[in-house]
Amino acid sequence: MTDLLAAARDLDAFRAALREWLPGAIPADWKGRIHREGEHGYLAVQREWYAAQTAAGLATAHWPKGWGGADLSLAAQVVLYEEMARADAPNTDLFTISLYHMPATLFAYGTADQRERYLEGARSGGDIWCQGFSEPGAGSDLASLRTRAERRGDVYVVNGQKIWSSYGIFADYCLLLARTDPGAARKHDGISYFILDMKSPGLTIKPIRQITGEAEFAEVFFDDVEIPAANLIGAENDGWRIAQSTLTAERGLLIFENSERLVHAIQRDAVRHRELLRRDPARREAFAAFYPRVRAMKHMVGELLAQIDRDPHGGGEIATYIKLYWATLLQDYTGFTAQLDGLGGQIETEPLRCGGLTPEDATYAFLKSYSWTIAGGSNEIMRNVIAERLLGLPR
Amino acid sequence: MTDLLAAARDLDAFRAALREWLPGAIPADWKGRIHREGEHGYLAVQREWYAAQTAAGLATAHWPKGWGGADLSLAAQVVLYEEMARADAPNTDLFTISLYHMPATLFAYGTADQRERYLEGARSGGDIWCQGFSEPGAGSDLASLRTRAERRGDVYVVNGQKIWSSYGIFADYCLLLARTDPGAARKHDGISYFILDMKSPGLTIKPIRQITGEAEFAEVFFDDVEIPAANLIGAENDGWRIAQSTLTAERGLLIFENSERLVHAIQRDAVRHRELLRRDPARREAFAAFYPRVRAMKHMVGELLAQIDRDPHGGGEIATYIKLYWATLLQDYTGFTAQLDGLGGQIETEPLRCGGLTPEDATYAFLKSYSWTIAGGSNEIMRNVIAERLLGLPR
Amino acid sequence: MDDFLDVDGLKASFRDVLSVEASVDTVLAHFDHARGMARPLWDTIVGLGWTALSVPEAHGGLGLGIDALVALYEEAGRAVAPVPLLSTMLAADAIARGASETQQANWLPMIVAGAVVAIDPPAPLQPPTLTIAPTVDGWHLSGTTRMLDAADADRLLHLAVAPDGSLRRVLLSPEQVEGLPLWDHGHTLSDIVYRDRPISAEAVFGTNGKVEEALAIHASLALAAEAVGGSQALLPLTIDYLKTRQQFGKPIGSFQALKHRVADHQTRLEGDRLLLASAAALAAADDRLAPSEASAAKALACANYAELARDAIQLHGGIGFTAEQACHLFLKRARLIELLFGDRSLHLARAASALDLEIAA
Amino acid sequence: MDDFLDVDGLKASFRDVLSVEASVDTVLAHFDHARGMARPLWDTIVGLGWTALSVPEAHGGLGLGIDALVALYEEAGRAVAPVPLLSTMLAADAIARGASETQQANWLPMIVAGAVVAIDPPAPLQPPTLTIAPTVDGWHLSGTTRMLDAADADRLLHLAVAPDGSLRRVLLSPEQVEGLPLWDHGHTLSDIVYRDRPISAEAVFGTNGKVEEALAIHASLALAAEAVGGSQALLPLTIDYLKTRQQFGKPIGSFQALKHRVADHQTRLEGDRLLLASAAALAAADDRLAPSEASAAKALACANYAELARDAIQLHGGIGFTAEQACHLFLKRARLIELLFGDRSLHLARAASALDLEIAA
Repeated sequence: MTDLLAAARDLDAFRAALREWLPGAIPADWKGRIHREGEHGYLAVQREWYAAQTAAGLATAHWPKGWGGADLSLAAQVVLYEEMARADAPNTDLFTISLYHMPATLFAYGTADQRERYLEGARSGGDIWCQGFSEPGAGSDLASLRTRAERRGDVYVVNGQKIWSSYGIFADYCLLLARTDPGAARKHDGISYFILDMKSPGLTIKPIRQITGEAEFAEVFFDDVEIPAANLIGAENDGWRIAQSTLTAERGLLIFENSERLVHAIQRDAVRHRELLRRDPARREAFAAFYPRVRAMKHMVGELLAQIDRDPHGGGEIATYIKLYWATLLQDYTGFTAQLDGLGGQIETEPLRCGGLTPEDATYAFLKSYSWTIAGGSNEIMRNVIAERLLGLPR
Repeated sequence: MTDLLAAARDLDAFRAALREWLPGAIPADWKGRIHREGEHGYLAVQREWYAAQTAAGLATAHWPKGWGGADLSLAAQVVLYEEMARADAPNTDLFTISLYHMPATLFAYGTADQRERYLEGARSGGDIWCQGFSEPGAGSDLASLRTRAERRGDVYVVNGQKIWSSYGIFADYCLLLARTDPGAARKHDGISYFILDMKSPGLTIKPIRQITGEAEFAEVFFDDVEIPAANLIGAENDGWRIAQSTLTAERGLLIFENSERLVHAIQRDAVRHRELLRRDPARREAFAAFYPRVRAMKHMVGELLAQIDRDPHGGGEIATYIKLYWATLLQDYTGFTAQLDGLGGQIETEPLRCGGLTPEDATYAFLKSYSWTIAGGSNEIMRNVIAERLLGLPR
Repeated sequence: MDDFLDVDGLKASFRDVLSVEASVDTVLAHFDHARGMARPLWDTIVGLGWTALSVPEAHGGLGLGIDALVALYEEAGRAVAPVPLLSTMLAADAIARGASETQQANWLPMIVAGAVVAIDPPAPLQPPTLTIAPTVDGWHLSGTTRMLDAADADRLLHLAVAPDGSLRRVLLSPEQVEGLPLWDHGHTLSDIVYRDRPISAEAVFGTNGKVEEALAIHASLALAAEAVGGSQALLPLTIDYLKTRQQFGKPIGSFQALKHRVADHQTRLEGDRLLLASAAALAAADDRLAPSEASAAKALACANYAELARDAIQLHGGIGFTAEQACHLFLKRARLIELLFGDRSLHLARAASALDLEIAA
Repeated sequence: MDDFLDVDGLKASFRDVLSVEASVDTVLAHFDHARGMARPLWDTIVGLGWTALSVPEAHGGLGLGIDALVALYEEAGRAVAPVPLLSTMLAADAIARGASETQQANWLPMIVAGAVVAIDPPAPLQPPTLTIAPTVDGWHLSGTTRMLDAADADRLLHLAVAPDGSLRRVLLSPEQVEGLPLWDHGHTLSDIVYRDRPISAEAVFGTNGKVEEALAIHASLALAAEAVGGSQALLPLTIDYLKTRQQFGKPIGSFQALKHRVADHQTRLEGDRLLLASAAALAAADDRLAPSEASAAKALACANYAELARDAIQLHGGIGFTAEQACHLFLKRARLIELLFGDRSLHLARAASALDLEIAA
């Protein structure tokens, strides 16, 4: 454990240490387990892998030293994610909010009590966090959310409905956006940010089954759910700003991880389909045409990380382009490779998850790609943002 | 002459007669002449070919019998255009308005005097007509035109500017839309339709050079140009309706002719590039992918003609789809084939015109394809029309 | 009889039935739990006599032509019907074209009565992977074949190459056939292995290039029709959603970027539809351009369907990504039939072969 | 010297000069009447020492590296400059890499001083079409070659195969060379034929796979840079037009369908730009991935440029179709460089060769 982090000051040494550590630490046959055991296998792999990383100090290594972290530099995190992708390790997407958005929010806006309680719960207790942002009537137009939180004495009483909460059915806690002042002049105002215990009475959580067969997302229904006032994050009605400011808490690393996985995936696909591509020049050229796009994607993310490294609040512009570039590239690429196996590529596979991009799961990956083209700002919203905010075209 | 038209009642006989007649009647080496002599050659070919068709009674065969026509059926006209395309004959685009829009307008809305004078001028005098519709500030938004025609006694005095008049620099007459009532409530009202003599004093005609090197289009400037009141077509302020109602005067035949030319062009291109396509499977497949689209286009136009044959005012919906389908297909196809010759395809050729689509002129045809994607309702306007008028999506 | 057939009326009746028996909710429910065919729907279809449609009258069928079948395939495509229609009707066609009178008399009434038959693809669309060798009193069948719908089938109609290079079709009762699930839950895929499996002479009939080409045309038209039908259902469904769903205070269908995409889909669909009609007419007339036109229709309609289906989910946003909404049915069917009975590449090559024909003419 | 070079500053100075000397109006005027290079612009460029940029200091040059050249190509691309920069600088590179000291001393100062040189493509991008055979006191050159800019050139730098299969570069003074006009009026194309043309030994030097590969990287980067530069000029020009042009009572840039297309172009351009930067850095570092990355950048940036330029005219509507507006300059340049020094197909194959390298690693 200390070995790995001790090495992290020298990136080459860190990389070498990781290469030594990873093969033994990655949950063995994790893809096979998920393919065979489905969601159960997925959860087991996530928890085992999170525990292994926690034991090695890696999971929260980017947290500050006083809080169970090691102040790991962005450069070292990049090495870590590079090596994870290279080793074809599962990601720990179940813990993304726990590891990035929750701590970033609490460090910046939380109370001492909140930090004390929830950071340690995530680090050593494996608490799973989700977000409660979108609503059925507020998707692309998120700020029009209507879930209501009314202050009554020491509690806020919440009524309404959330949707698209990733891992909502597994989560222990939720970062919740709810409207506390329906009379606010601008719809972005009058929204507050809460810590919600997912075991609260009055809460109903329903999985949303996706076209991939997974139920990664959940609907959450609020029927007079009480949230202690102590669970308010920051000031009342300041929630929109706080939530926005911590959206980029993962500092580009998640998209970096995905991009790296694609870099490795195109190599594995080239091997898997070598015979076909040799025989079929039209397919070979179409396949080759993805390679420059994969490289460009890699360099765009590299530029994002460089900008964030210079300025933690930087990179907003290139991040916007990257979101659209990545979503389009991933859908195009998986859509194409899924057809390379002929009818065999149509055989249903148990959803792999964990960020895996393997040739056998190409149709799954293709179907899953919509979570990039639709969620977190659909392609259409990104194009609006680029055209209007970045290029100055009139609304 | 009488032979050809006499045969027209039996379509097979008509086709046979045309196949016999065409080889000797088409201006010899017309492509070579235009390539060598440019615009001069183009005009000569157009006039010779128009004269030859007139001599055979073909040019105005679709006109009513009393007016120098032969009441040629749509089916026979289809055969005529099929054989023209098959023989790779030039079209007579210089005379399109003279042969279709002008007569259709005058038969429906013209005075006896107007008919008497202008129909015969076009038929035996070879008068060239153009349209004066678009203005610099009124392109896609045509109804917002501002060229002003003020009634002063027996004349209308016209001031303003027109643009994109096809063959405007060669034209003898113009079908002009101008605003006679600037106070009308709806911008579509208050517009009148005139016959303009292109030799009128106060008129300045400037060619617009295109990206192909041609000057097919013209700008027309009006400085107190006087038009006799007798040249008003229909009622004052009724011009928009009249012009709209004769837009389809050519009954789908022009798009049919173009579509037929593409059917033959893809065959000629397959021959010309046979060696390359054999060697290069990726290119071969990309080329082959155009073939279903060309066939679909052919059948869409067939459907349009069938609908028009059943109802002269029908076919509006399919015609809208066809415009967009054709413009896109033509630009894609020529854009692709123009690159098949490698750098050789970049060698500048004298604009061929006359509807010709030959492999040697692929880059010219590609550049020229914008006249389909932009003029006569741009692709964007067509998509709006389809979405809003045909599919009922909200404005 | 064909000349007097009211295909539009027939089509309307298919649609009426399927809009109830294979309603969106029914098919969604099927996709939710099942893998392979929907037996109740199949029973309904058989009960209505649709499996008799193209079977010769002499064998209990209606003897209708390809236009009636195309109408049926189109409506089945509209419903994303989870039934082995194409497999079975194509097998019936193969039998009617190649089998002996006795074989036809034995087999075709069985199909009319509802037997499900899986079939190896027509030879022009996929070279046979099975071989057949004569024995004293019959044949031995060997090799591996990958079949659609075999796990649901009462009979398998194979294609095998004899030692002299000639082609044979073989009708078998399947033994235990495992069905691999597909993303399209209306079908399954099976790998079937034979090693010197004895086959009686009665189960075998000769086929040839001409027959197999007719089957290839049949299959191509069927999939083009399925694509056109699916597109004709999915696009209005998407347009309706765009008219209803509100964001930023207005229906999202008022956003021009979405409008333009929908307009492009509809425009391409018009082309697909008319190309299919031409291909069906050429096939009915046994025109020499029929193989090319059928493949052109298959390649174009399936590619456009797949792209429409891909975009339809995007146009629906989050709800389109859920299993409870119908978009994914179309996407999964579209992705399957794009590859089924010859992929785009193969059909484009077949389509373009007409260029050589026309040039030679 | 390279390490201390302020490439951004250099680039800004290129842009400042070209925005005046190769302004849109100037280039439009050139396209209006000329075919081939703009001599006054070339003279300016030579006068400013830009042709000395990458020539070794020993021969009167500045000895700057590929990053400085890439900056120059990008700015020349931005202006759609009608000058034979790539031909000449690539020839200088070939000479500096392969020619003898004497030859370099004879030829490189000539290039610095403004000689225009046309060049046969680097061997990896196009197999040589000329052959060269030794004679008693020199060589005989034979064959046909198609060259860009040869009609404007003071010298031609050929590539020929010797009888033993080895490669030679040959520098000649051209005789009467006819230039075929191109749609891109800044260049011409020439077909040059030799039949046992005697060549003195002093005009010939050996080249090899390594040198030619370096030239292939140079050419690929140059065209990628030209594409990125052109896109970076054309896209803002188009956006400005969309902000200004009014139809239906508002700027057409407020129409969402147009916005989305522009957003896509800009997004792709961001990728092109960063891929080019990486390719240039790998080339400067002589990395083994440099050939692949340079070809990847060429293939991607040129394809995106051509598509942007195609759409830019459409976004401009009628005015974009006129010769007086600048769009067509970019379209014609984009269509030319998409094919120049290896088409997309060739560069994609070269790009993807890295997949094998990486897999092996």
